[in-house]
Amino acid sequence: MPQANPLFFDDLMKAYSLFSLARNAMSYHRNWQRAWRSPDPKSSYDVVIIGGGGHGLATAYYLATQCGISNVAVIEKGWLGGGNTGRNTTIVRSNYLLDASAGIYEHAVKLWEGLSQELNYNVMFSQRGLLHLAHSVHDMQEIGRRGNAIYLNGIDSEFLTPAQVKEMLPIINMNCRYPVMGGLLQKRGGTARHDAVAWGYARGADAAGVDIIQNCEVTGVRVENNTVTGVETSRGFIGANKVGSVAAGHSSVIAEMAGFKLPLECYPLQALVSEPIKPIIDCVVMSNGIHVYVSQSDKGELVVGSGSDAYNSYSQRGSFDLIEHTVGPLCELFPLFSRLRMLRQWAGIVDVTVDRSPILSKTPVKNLYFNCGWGTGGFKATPGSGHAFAHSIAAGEMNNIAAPFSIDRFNSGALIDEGAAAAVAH
Amino acid sequence: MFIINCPYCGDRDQTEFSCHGEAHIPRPTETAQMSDDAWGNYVFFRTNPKGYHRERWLHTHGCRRWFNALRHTVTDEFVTTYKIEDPRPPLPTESQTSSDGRQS
Amino acid sequence: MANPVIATPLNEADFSIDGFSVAELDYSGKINLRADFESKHANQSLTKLLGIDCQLAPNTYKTSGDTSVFWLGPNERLVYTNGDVDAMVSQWRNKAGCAAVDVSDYSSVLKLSGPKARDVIASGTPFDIHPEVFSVGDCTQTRFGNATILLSNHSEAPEFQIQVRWSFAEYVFEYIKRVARYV
Amino acid sequence: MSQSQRLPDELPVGNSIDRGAPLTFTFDGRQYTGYQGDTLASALLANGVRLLGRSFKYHRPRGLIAAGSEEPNALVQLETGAYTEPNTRATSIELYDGLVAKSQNRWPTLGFDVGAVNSMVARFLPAGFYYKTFMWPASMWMTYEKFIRKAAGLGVSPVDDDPDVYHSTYAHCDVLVIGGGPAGIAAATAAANGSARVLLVDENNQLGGALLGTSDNAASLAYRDKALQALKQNNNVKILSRTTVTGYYDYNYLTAIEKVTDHLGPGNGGDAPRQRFWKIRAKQVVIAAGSIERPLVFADNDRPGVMLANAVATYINRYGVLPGNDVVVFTNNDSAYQVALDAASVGATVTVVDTRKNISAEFKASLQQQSIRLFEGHAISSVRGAKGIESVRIMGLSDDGESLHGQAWEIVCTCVATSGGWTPSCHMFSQSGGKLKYEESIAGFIPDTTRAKKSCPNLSAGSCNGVFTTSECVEQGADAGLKAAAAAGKPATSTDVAAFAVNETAQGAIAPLWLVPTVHPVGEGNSKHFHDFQNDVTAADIQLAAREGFVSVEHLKRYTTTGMATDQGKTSNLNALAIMANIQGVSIPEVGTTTFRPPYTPLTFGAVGGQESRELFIQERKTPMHEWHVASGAVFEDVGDWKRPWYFPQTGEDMHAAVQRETLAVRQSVGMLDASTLGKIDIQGKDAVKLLEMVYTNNWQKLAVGSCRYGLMLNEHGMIFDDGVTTRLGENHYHMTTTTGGAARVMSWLEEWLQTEWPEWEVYCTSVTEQWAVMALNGPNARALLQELTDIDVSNDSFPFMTMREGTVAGVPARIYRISFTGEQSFEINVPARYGKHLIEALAEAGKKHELVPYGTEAMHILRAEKGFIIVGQDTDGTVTPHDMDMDWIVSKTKIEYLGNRSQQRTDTSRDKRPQLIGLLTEDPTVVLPEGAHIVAEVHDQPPMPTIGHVTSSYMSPNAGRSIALALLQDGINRKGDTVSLRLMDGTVLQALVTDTVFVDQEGARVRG
Ligand SMILES: Cc1cc2nc3c(=O)[nH]c(=O)nc-3n(C[C@H](O)[C@H](O)[C@H](O)COP(=O)(O)OP(=O)(O)OC[C@H]3O[C@@H](n4cnc5c(N)ncnc54)[C@H](O)[C@@H]3O)c2cc1C
Ligand SMILES: NC(=O)c1ccc[n+]([C@@H]2O[C@H](COP(=O)([O-])OP(=O)(O)OC[C@H]3O[C@@H](n4cnc5c(N)ncnc54)[C@H](O)[C@@H]3O)[C@@H](O)[C@H]2O)c1
Ligand SMILES: Cc1cc2nc3c(=O)[nH]c(=O)nc-3n(C[C@H](O)[C@H](O)[C@H](O)COP(=O)(O)O)c2cc1C
Ligand SMILES: [Zn+2]
Repeated sequence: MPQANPLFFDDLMKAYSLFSLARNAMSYHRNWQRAWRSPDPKSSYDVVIIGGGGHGLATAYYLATQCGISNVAVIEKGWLGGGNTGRNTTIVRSNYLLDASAGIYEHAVKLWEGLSQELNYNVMFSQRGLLHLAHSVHDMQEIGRRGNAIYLNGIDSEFLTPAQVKEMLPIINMNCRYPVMGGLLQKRGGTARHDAVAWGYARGADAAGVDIIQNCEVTGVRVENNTVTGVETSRGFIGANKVGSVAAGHSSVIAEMAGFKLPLECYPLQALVSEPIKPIIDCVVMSNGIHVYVSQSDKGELVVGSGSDAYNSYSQRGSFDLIEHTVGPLCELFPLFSRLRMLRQWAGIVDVTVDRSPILSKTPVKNLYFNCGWGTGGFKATPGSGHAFAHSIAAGEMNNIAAPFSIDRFNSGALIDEGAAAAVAH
Repeated sequence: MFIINCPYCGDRDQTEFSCHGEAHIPRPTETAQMSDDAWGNYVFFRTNPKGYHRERWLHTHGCRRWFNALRHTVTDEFVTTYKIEDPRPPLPTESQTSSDGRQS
Repeated sequence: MANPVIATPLNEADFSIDGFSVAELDYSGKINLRADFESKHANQSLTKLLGIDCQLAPNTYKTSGDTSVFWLGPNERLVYTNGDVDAMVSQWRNKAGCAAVDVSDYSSVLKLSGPKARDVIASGTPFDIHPEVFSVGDCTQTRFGNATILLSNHSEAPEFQIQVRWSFAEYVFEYIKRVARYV
Repeated sequence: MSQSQRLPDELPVGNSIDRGAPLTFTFDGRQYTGYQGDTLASALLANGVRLLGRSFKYHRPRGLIAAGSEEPNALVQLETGAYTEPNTRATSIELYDGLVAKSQNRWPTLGFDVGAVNSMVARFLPAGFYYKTFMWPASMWMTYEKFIRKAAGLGVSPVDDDPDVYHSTYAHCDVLVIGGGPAGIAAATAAANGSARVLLVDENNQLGGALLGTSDNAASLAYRDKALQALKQNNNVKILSRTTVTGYYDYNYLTAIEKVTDHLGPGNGGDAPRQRFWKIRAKQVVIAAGSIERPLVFADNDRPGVMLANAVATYINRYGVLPGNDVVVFTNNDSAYQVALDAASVGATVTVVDTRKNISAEFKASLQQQSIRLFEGHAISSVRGAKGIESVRIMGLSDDGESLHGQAWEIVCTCVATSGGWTPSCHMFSQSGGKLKYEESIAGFIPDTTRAKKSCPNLSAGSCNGVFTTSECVEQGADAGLKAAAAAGKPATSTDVAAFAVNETAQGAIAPLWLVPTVHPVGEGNSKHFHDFQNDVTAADIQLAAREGFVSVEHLKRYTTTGMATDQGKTSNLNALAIMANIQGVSIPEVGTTTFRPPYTPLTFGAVGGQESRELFIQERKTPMHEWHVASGAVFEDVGDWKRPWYFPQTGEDMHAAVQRETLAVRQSVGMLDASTLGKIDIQGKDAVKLLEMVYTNNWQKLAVGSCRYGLMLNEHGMIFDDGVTTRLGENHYHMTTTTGGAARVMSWLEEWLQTEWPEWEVYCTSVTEQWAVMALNGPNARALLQELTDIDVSNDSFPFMTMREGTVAGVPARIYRISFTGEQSFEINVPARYGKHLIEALAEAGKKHELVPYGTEAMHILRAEKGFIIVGQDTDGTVTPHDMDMDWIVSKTKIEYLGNRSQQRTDTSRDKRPQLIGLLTEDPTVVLPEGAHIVAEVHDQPPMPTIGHVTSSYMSPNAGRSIALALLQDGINRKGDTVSLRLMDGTVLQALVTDTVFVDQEGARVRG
């Protein structure tokens, strides 16, 4: 692996390394550069990306570094990474059932595997393993089917017996309300540092010439002759040859500006962390039967989540019963956590499609592309989604990884129904 | 945690209810004549507004009646609830909206 | 053949602790009634049949003799009776626009009494049972833990009844026993 | 060990401790004594223990900063074994006899901690350093990470299950008062003057709030006692102490945690729960949560002995402990003057260093009286001492506060009491959705009541609202109490609230000084200016964040982790914002605050779960026959919440043997299955058949009374979502059955359509799932057995397949449905649930001579698979249509509208070659395909291999005499007769023949026989 990507970081002092850290320490860190500039928007760009979350920033990064389009702006209404990218439980995996899903999520995991080096930014991608628990005959059938499908798609996948589950997770209560009957392990799955992903892509995109414009809200999409010509923003009109909307929880709002509806709705999705403790759980554990998932961050908090609230909301807060129904299961599966304490709870706005698969698609408006619908589980896809979307925008056609995720599937019936078929989110 | 006013039972805790999504989407009658797009639109596409939303709720642990509600999706505040057969209440005017139009 | 033994979900279990007791009531007949109770016709026939006016204020019940009628919804009532359920059901069902279903076995009915009863109930239900808002003669369907219950207030003593479907009866009973020790 | 810092009994201090009740406790293996009423913190301080922990990142020695729940430093590992509890604030632990605590995050000992090398290389570890390194070689990250993880974290998790129990409960009130200080007591008193139901909550073990820590407070405490006495006598009032309001959610739903028995020590709570979790619904809330003092951010301000000024006063006055004999009070406002006087009055040598000039003559005089030295316009420039403060150096401060000048004075001290002003506790107001405004005069944010959320009506009163004298606090509290009661519809007529008399100096005119300069520019030299103690965040980190563009307050927080520790920045947030504002040259409100989120203080997981743990976690639903199954040795399967008999092993049998035996017996003699869990819905009304026509795919108009019909339900996507048999009981009366898992879903589906789409139809649906206990008798001997017990003629002629009869069975009323899920002669006997136990006992008894065998769900699954009957949710997955299931026969060709109809015609749904249900017979009849195994288009050595289908059901079928399977295969219906390959994960390749889905009794004779 190269020390730093010479494409952007010509100056060795700008590149991050042990060396630059040591050098900068000598000057009391006075010489570090801004991670990204804060430019004023130009009057127009080749491509405008709406939304400075991980997916939007990754899209811009790959447009600039791989597609030869660096005259790009990312327009973010708040602070970059402040959407779901900054509030998710950071689970990364590619063990999806259906071929189209496996295609895009595995594409992402392969990119994750070299991402810190590619970006010259440590995103702390930790392939500590991800374990799905099976608590019923039905769960066993589900992991049986999915485990095989994943394996045959060339993705790592292992079944664990109850004894192997216990060995991997000695603290688990095998005899919980729905006893653990087995597990499905993806060793290459794990977690990554959410903020670092946004910041790393932002820094990389910026170095490649992308303008990242924060605190600038898109308030309108200008369409002429059914073709997009730019976006109205809180800082004025910004022209664009092509526009990519990567606004996650706000996708319907952007779609409405462009005059159409999307096959998705927004819900609050909550998560919580415990106080930090010394390492106690070394893999990511997901249980659909007991309804909780948990991992431990490098800082030591248990990062815990469960299902989403079931009403439309843009409020970034959910209702407390969800927390009760997350903490209860946590203690059922890991009774020893009962004396630990919850430190903070929060919520994001997730954009959920009926089939629980994302949308990467052309739209009724020419040159306006949408990347959304990642719902409760798109963090893991960040690099793959950005990569596929960038190449598709550049080509003007969805590439073969993105193509199955078109909006048209909701009319033709060609759903990619991970929700119905596998019922596993995140 | 909302308090929801069941039009039959009065104010109740949110956990007695379940939400069933956007209201006032009548099932088309002559479905055979519909295009795939029109049908798909009925089944899957939703307004999902950032603002006032008319939606269906069920008093699950109570009288088991469905009813409609008008709620703001940013403040999460209910403007009103109404029986299925009642006409749609108008949207509140600007001055009546909550002071908290906070951005998310 | 042995005489058929009537079983209730909890075999009429009971439990007492200082300041609180709970017991499952004996089997009794129950009928779920559906009608447009606003309509005079429907209401009159029912009143004749039961001897109670079924036009109840929402979330209240009435008792007369050994028959009680509970409001469950605008067009739904629940009758407790010691009469001939089969006969009543078939008689009622034949009235146009009405439905009657024998639900005698659907649920278990628990009686809770003693000064701690309110705190026990408050441990599982988000519904406010303060006498000021839930008085004798009131009933409501609500949630107790994970169970849907029909809760009714029978005496200022206090005394409450909880009706819960058969398969949740053990859960609710154990729940009550557990919290009775904590309140 | 003597309590060297405990003040003598003669002094009028120590109002909270009982010197007559000494307690012994252990910290880091050493025994100490304290008194009843102490906190662990006050007791340690009394014993002269100043070093209590090590910081998160640099492992710097740390001591107490505060006396309340805002404490960032003094976290200990409380107790051992199953009772151990990490990260517990010493300031919130009430001392009990035998308490055992240990310091955390140090190795091998607190005094000598190897991790402290981090402090030496601190320069290389600025904010976010880990993002910049540990990247090479890429393969090493997982190794680096191990070390990083080990170094991080604080205390250790218990490894045993929690021996304690918890209780959670709901509460309702008209007025909830958060905080039991002067403002809160006044609010509660005022609100309770009418008929309002009032709940007064305070996290302390006694009410009084800040008054408890003030000197000369006997009069105010007496007044407090009187007020509380009155409140306690009021039946409408409930007072909860040791209870922290942790969260404020929509519509005035608040959560609180009560420490019920924690203060008694582990295992001493008897039957009482350890903690109680309150879920409160309040009509109105009065927030009287007080305020929190801020430290001044000066060089090496984290040395043990540097404390908040009011904490010093609290230790002296409340606990009778003098934190240090030589005290330097370092302040930028008036409130610390009283602390100086308090310390001096109990014998400390005190020096006051005020950053301001022109101190009033009055103050000067009172200091002089106690021989307290005063340095005006001065600041601490550096400190000496490592594991405890030994002296401070002070210098003159420039008027702009940016630099130091003049002579340096070295002042020996063991305690620095610092006050940077007071931060109103706006957590609750913010959590409720309210917005804050910056108030220059107090240099802090206060609630902007004009921007409160409508659905969360509340009022703030007292010092959380920015007023700092007791009389104003009481006044505001009383006013808020009255207003809240009125708003809740229970107006109080008058208040009976008199002001407390206390000895106090309010904050006065504050001269904000957010960052105390040193001789070096901040961030250079070796000293560190901490604002977030627990997460080790310094002013230099903020400078770096600003330099690198992390200027948004949210980026600042995340990049430096300021405010993210277990104290959530209670003492640090404002300092951090202000430092950032200064760097950027903007105002503090322009920087803004981060989001306040619950919980206010960390919340025990076990308490949130409350009693709904273990057996009460999720109900185990049981049928009326459950006891019989248990007595008969059943092994149970969880199906949804239900416990269903899976199989009934006889002595020596494993699962396979039992299941094979049961499966055979059903086709050879007779078996009985408890089918009570199937969903059952009674449907009545003149439009009932219209409903059936809409929800099922087939026709229902012509079904005769007394007859049964199978139906499939689709959702509007056109996909199968449930199935079952519906019987016509009367003219307008039907009995519908659903799958066990689908019962609630189907009921709700019917009701939703009826109530919202077809309200004019006269149809009533009633769930009768539990009304009926159901035994399915299956097998050639079923009829003979049943005939013995029933008065119904069960001969084939008078009771044909797919009909229903009413009569008695075993002397009890019954409905018998002649329907079958096994393809055998079958009768499903429904009796009122009260007779379920009776029925199964009668059947078992009478069944002996008919070789009756009870069977469970596993045998049932095999039996139905032998007949190719699908299980919704196993052979279907929400993506299959009736056509995919090869069930075109059940889809009406004549009906125009039914739910899901239109979706069938969509291009993808109507295309051919979709996965379709077929049978599979392995080449080797003894090999049972694993469920979930995939059929591949081509076999390769290694994946990827394109797949064309998968096995949905697979069993060893004793009746077919071989293994059988059902599978979904692309274009399967056209591929019968083909051989396909299945590739397993262990490399095995199996061949199987694609067949029809019926493996036994193709003609279907048995079921009608
Ligand atoms: C609690 C929680 C837990 C989760 N857990 C996981 C998990 O474990 N694993 C996983 O893979 N996924 C998880 N997810 C999902 C994941 O977080 C998201 O799918 C993913 O982060 C989406 O990234 P994004 O870049 O598309 O969206 P975001 O990060 O939300 O970015 C969208 C951006 O668009 C901006 N924007 C919106 N409207 C406008 C406008 N009009 N003008 C300008 N900008 C605008 C927003 O401010 C935002 O910054 C979780 C989500 C939540 C909420
Ligand atoms: N000298 C000064 O400048 C100065 C500054 C501030 C306050 N004060 C004094 O402090 C007192 C303030 O009175 P007050 O009543 O406003 O506040 P207080 O601090 O006396 O009481 C607040 C109480 O609320 C409790 N509390 C806070 N958050 C809570 C929560 N989430 N759940 C449960 N309890 C919670 C605290 O433990 C405390 O007991 C006055 O006497 C005032 O003079 C003085
Ligand atoms: C993986 C992960 C770990 C987190 N760890 C902490 C933590 O240790 N301390 C903390 O205060 N917040 C933590 N948070 C929560 C954030 O403080 C914050 O609540 C979240 O990013 C949502 O933003 P908001 O609360 O500002 O809306 C964490 C968030 C995530 C996604
Ligand atoms: Zn209701």
